[in-house]
Amino acid sequence: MTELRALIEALLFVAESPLSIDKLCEVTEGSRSEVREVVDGLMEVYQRESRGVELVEVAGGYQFRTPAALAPWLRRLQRERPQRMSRAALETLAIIAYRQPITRAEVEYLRGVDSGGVMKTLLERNLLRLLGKKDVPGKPLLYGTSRYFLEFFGLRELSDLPTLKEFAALDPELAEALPRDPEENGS
Amino acid sequence: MTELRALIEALLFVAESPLSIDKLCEVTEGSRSEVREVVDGLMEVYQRESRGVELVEVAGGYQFRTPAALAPWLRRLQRERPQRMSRAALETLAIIAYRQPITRAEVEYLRGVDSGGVMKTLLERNLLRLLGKKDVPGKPLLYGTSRYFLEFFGLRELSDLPTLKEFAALDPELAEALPRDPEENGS
Amino acid sequence: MALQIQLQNFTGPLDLLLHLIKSHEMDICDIRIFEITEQYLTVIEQMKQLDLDIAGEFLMMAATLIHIKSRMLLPLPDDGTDEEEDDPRAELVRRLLEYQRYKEAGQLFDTLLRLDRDVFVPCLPVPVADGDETGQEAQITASLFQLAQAFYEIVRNQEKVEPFHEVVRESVSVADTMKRIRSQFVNAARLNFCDLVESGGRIRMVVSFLAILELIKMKILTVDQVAPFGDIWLKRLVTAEELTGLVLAGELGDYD
Repeated sequence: MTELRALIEALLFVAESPLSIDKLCEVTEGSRSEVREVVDGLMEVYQRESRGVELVEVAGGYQFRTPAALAPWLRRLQRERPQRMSRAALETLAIIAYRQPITRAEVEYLRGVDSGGVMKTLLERNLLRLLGKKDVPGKPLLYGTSRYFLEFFGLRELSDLPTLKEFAALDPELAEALPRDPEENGS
Repeated sequence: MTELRALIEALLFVAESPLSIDKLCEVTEGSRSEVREVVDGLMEVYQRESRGVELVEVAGGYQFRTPAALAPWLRRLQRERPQRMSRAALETLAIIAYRQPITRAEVEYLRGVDSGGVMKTLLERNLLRLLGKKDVPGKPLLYGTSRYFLEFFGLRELSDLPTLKEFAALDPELAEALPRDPEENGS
Repeated sequence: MALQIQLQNFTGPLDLLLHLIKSHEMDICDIRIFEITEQYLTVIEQMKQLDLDIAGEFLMMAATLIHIKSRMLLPLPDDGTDEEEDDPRAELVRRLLEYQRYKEAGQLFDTLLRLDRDVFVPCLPVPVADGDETGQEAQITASLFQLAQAFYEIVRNQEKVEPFHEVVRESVSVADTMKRIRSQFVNAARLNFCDLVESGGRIRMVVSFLAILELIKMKILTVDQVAPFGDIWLKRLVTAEELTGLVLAGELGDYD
């Protein structure tokens, strides 16, 4: 019984969505009454001990959830958790890093979409900086990466960026898609 | 104290990756000693009661994980089979883990075979990371293991790696040519 | 001795060599080079006869073995230099020992408790952020690999797309794209917007965007963006079963 209990507890913790009694019976090969007893027992224990999680019945199943009272603290963790950089930002940053100094129009040509918003955010985040104006009609602004950019990616200098050639060489099949450099050597 | 305990328990349950004592102090505004006491207490309780989850120290922090004994049952919930790791991938990962920072050419010398494809897959699976460039002609990229690598294999830190069979005396040249301290880099 | 050897079972020539040494009960530090070279070449020859591709590394090792063998035939210079240094096998032995060490380490790694295979991490719903956030910007992360990868893909797509730019005009229908998106949502409740929008030309991008809008209008999907800078997520509002049963516009007509 303790084994079934540990198993059901584990299942309820790792499942992505609430688990019904039926589902629990199916996975544990336990009888309905056993399973129900364990679930009721777990609900009761977690309730009584005023813990960091409680077992609740929801959407036709059971799921562990954090008590509502703790939500403000948990959101704090959520807020501080670094978010993965969006693909648009990553693409824009990559183009600017490898092709600087570069104008917004050039970035947009390469990406095929408007990039003004992303570039503005990257500037605000201090990953980009303005490098002056390009000497062509309209004098568009030139963008490049900042010192903080180097720090962010743990680079000592810009030339530490992986070269495309080396990157492509990781994938022998894809390497063929890149323009060949006559000096290139295999290894 | 019970409140802090419930909060820390909840934080550890909702966090996506292991939380360090520092992080827990920051979010809970608790003192180091309080937080540590709660964490130790939680570890002890979950251990003793042979529960569905246990609190373990991993990748520089703490995380709830299911006991290995339950794995065969829990796998039944998985939609996809866990990704297999080929022997080539394990071998490559081992070399990089023990010899980091290391270049691709060095990995290939040790394995005797082209390893670009394997290394790219490991990078994509976030088990490896780029560590900049080696200060030798050609400036090749340097590779090392990521923080996720520790999580993936349940290691507290790199020095937790199983010790290699020693026979360093037999290859003084290699030992000199390649840095061999696995602790050399943190995250 | 009938050797049933498949090169693809070996991670490389060192792996194969190690296997031959073990199966002939030799000491790595004192390889019987003539015997092992012969064995190695036999394996390669068998593979050739079966017309199988042999990776260059295996052939290179064959050359190395033959080279060592020929040097073994030469008399050792009798000038009192260190015997170890002059042993033509020394370098190979060193590599084999080193390789064996990592091969074993790799096997050991396989026995460690692995995430999502041996141990699992709880998956609890996180309380959703309320409206009045402090406006404080979330930290962002990205790896150097991801940055290089992003640029690499752009360059690659440019080269793939540009030459055909004016020649081929693909017809991509909104209905087909909706079907594609629908099938992606059968196994996932939530997907990243960027992953749904097809790359490879403006038309494809626009069409997938239209398809997504259509699905949102039909209340099948909903949009969610946590932070101003963050990814845009699309969530399925119906169950996977409902989704599969759904008949999309245009689907009745062109069904067989």
